[in-house]
Amino acid sequence: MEAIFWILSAITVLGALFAITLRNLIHCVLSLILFFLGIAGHYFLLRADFLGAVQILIYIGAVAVLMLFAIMLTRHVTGDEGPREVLGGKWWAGMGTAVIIAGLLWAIIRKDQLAQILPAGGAQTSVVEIGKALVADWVVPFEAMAVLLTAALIGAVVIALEEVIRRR
Amino acid sequence: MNIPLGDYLMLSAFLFAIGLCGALSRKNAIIVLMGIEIMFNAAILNLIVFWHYKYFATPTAYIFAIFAISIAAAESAVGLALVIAIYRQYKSVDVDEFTSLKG
Amino acid sequence: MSIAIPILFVLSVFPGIFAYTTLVERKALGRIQNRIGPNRVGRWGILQPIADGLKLLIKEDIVPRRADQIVHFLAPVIAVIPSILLFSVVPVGTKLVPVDLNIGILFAFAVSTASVLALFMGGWASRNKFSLLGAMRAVAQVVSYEVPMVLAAVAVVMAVGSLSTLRIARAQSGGILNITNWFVFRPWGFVGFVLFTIGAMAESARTPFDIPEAESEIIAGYHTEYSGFKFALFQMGEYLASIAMAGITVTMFLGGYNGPGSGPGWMGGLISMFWFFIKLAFMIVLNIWIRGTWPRVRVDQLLGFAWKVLLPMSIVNIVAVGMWHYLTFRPLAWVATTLWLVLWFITLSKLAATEGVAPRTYRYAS
Amino acid sequence: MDHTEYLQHLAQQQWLIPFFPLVAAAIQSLMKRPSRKASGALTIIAMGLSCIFALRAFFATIGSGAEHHEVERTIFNFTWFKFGTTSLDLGFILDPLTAGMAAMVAFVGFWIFVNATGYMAEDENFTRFFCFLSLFAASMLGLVISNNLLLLFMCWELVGLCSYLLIGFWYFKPSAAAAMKKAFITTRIGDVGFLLGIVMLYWKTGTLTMYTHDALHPGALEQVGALALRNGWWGLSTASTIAFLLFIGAMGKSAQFPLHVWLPDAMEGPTPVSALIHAATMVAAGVFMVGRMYPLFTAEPGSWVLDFVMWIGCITAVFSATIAVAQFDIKRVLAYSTCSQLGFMVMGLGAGSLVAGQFHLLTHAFFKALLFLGSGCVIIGTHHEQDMRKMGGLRKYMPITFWCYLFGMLALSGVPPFAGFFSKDEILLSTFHRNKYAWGLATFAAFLTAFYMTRQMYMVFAGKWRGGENDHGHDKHGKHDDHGHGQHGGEPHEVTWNMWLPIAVLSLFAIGLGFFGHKYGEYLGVAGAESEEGMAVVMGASLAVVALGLLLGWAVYGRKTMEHATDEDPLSVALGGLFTFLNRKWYIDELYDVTIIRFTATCGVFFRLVDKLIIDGALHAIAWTAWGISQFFRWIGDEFFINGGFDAGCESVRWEGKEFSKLENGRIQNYFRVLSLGAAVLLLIYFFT
Repeated sequence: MEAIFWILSAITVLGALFAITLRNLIHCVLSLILFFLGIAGHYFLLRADFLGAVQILIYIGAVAVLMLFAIMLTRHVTGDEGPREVLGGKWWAGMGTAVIIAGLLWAIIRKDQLAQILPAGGAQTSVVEIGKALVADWVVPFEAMAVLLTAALIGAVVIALEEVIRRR
Repeated sequence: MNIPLGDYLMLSAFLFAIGLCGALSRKNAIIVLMGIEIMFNAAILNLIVFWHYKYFATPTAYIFAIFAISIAAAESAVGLALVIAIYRQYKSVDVDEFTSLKG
Repeated sequence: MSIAIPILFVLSVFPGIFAYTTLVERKALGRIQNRIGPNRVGRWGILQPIADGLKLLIKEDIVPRRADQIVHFLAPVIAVIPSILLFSVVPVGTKLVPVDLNIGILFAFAVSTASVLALFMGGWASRNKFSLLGAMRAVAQVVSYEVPMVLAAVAVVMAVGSLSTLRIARAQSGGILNITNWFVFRPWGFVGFVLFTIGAMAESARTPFDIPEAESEIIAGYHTEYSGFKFALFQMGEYLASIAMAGITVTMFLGGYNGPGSGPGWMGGLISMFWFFIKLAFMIVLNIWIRGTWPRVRVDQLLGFAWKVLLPMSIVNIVAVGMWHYLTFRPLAWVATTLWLVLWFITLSKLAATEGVAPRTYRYAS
Repeated sequence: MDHTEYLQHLAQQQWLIPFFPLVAAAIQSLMKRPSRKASGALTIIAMGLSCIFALRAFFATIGSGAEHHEVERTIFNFTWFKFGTTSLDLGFILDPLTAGMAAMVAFVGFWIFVNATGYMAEDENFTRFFCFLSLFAASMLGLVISNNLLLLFMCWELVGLCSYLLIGFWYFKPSAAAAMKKAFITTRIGDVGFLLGIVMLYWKTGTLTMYTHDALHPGALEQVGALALRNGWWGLSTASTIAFLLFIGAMGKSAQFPLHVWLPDAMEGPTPVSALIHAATMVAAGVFMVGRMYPLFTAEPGSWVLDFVMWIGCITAVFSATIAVAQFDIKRVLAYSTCSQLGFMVMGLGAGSLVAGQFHLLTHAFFKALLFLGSGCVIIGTHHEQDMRKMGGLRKYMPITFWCYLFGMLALSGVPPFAGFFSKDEILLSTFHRNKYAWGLATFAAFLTAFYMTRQMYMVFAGKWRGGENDHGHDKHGKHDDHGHGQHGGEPHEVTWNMWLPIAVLSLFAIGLGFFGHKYGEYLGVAGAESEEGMAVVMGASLAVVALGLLLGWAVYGRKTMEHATDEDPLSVALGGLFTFLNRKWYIDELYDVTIIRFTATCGVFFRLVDKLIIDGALHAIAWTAWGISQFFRWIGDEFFINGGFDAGCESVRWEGKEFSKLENGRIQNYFRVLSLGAAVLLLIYFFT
């Protein structure tokens, strides 16, 4: 199990690193997908099967594909290299901040001695329970989520279709 | 499984930092969005880790994670639509060039 | 032992089925087009798949010079993996279930989603405009058709109360000769079956939904620049996905392994495998038949059909399952759900028909 | 099934009353191709159904109250949804107050809808109109039946929304668009108070359900005893504080001074809308809400809240009546009269008589709806003419309308056998007991009411038809608007049956409803609380002023009717500048312009100045100080060295300003970076604590 954890962690971290450092945008998205896969693997390892499947379905099936489309729609020539200058003007500021935050989180985790805690164990939450909780106790957030997704859907369509509306 | 909680938290902290770094220093708006997605995922991973280690029998954290994933998906859909709209306007996706709100 | 047999079975039997599906397809298409089809290698061309395989293995592997080498190499490999993973949740017989995941159906959809990546990677890495066009078409198509497909499956999941494919198959046992409880013999099940079959066909990019590789428009779509064994892998992935989808269709709607004589014992287990493969063969032949006899749809029609007809219909179907669940008096449930579905079908076809046949309008490319 | 069970059953089915109009609205909003007949029929059938249910509930409650001489209140509560452990309850109530109000709203609404099919017959957006109208009726009925402040507030806001949509129904007219905004914003000001009241009630009692009939979890109104003992704000008990806040909401909705300004402008909407919303039901919502929450108002004896309510009502009554005297638009007269009558109701409530206020609400709804629909008939009959100076002699052309209008006018003026007399008299009586000055003012308002209604009758129906004259040039009033018909010169004509039938039916109620005043008191279960003392004085005085008003009206307008549309109003001749003052509505709108709106604008200017003084000023101050000091040092001879140093200081200040303004560079990543740095600082703090 430990071995699986370390392999998955390596995949995840490398995927994330490549996603933000590679020059070619398509390669970035592909390594982002690797990262998503790694996270899904972690979910399976943590016995959150349902969430793992949802992760693959939503992130790889929808979000990554959306990103691919966005890249395709925002490039003049397909498949050429990205902008000549990959990093923004203040990249050192971003990296510095990220390093500081990582270091601090690391320190806090050390300090709070979270390392000693081991899994609680017990019966797994079944999909049926999740479904029941979703439509019984959490029905209002659930409906709010439905409204949010509908709004996002309509909003995204409207924003992206702007040109057509203007043309009419 | 005998992986201590701390290892998982480290992992998600590093992933978060990587995502933050990407969101802060890349020029391309899509990569910035990708960085934000990485941060989202790190946070959700944290949720699930705590669920697994402490609240395994209750579905609350799980449902929270599902909501977080849905919100992240909605966010990225709208964000990418905005990127496309902005691209039409500026013919560029370089975040350094979007300075209409300059004070 | 317990898990090794099913895995070996999946890895040995289904590629064989793939090989002979290609033969059957060529023969059947030949008949439909009034010609004979392959008949040279072995009697009735029975060794043709082996010859094909050998030929593709020893053929030169050509990679375009400006192609993205790594991605170009990875794409066909990735194309095959999800297709094989799909088989892991298909219960082949009462004694032969590869993995009984409690999220089986969801897993299947998650995995089949991933196949779109391979198409995109292949198309994009080739540095060929036809490849890229094919890839984009494939992505749009798969993403669009996945939604009604998942919703059609939700109907079944609602009726059974479980995501596990094994539980779904078990829920369809019993009745007269183990037949009458198949979900296809319910109003919502029938509609779901049609929706799911269409969705599956589009998802695996088969005619009439094969615009990602439409020869007359974009040569061969995303695998234009592939040859040799990589091409074979692409074909294999595509066929395996199609067969696996047929298997899932069988499990969800056509009663899975259930049939006269199937049961829990060894004998019953063998009979159940027999029935499963009979149904699988039926689905495969249905696919081939449709491929041979239907014209290809246009890309805008394709997407319009998914969003304007299939999607509303699958949502309506979910409501029908709800009605079925709550109307415990069966004759009433039959009448009510049938009426509901038929009325919506008529409405939707009217609404979709009002647009008529019009010349295509271009939104982004003009 | 015994009676209690039957009532329980009915309370459970209260939701059916608003249900039908709601469904009608939903269907019409989805209708693909607008069909006049289908839409009209659907609306009227839905309203008829809900009317049947409302009447059923009404008759069921009649039997109960009279026997026991106490309020029989049946409730039905249910859980709407749960957040984790907190649950939100909703509920319906069935008691005489609700049943009577619901029956009135549904019944009057039904006839208004029938009339509207005639009034709107030629409008393009027939379906949209009836959709909004149905939605309005549904939300009003929902407001009436709710046993929960949350549900009540939701319906309250829906009513506001519908009124916004309907006032601006002809949104292409700039005046209508302005009126809709005005109505919405003005009532919203009141709603802030209402919402504050609701929040405070929830804070203090932990529930928004009014009645639960459960000793363990008492409803909000069942805890008023406890609330009255706790200290609130402004020297009031908690109960009175909440009551005061709620009343602010009622002031907005029921158009009480000083939030009345929206109601007259709301006459920009189609006339059935005016009848339904701005006479019969919506404005009644405020009064009804006060009646519903009445236990809170009366919980603390001797608080100033009731006095406040009474005086606001009194001021509104007199104030609006004076304005109504000098208006020329037929609907505006009625609008100000509505304001004034609402003032009466509020005054009655403030004087401590729930029955008086609520009964006047009911009778007023009938005859005011009648008058508005009648004015609608007149407007249609005269081809969309609203200016009374261009009418006249319509009695000859529109006999049915004339007689119905006459009954409505007599009822409103408070002539004895008609409905208005009894209900207004009760209010005056209870005011008389409470405060003699308020009573005197109210009696004056009653006099004005009789006078301006007589004026209207003579101007519209008596004399000769003045509409045929040329209508250019002398349009002092500026209210001239035609709806593109271009047939102003046409002869007036009687309206079709679907327009006069409703007013005929309503006029029956305007005649007869007054006799049930005493019965209504019993019905509400608070009969006998009124003392009969002073009855003779009050009745005598009101009879006298009504007679005086009618006589004066006859004297000014009846003896010699106007000959031409351009003639000056006889009253205007008599009163001169005062008339203009009244015609311009006491310049209240102008007052608001120069006070509140100007104030807001001034605030803007002020803050800009602050900006200049503090931001720029700081920099200037530094520079000037530096300059001053350097002058000082130069003066003592150390010119070069120190001066140069301070120059550098000034330079550095300027440089810093420039650098800091760079922070606001519109680059999202920069903001993000700062945000992350802030997060890092927070983490650092967390780490060291």
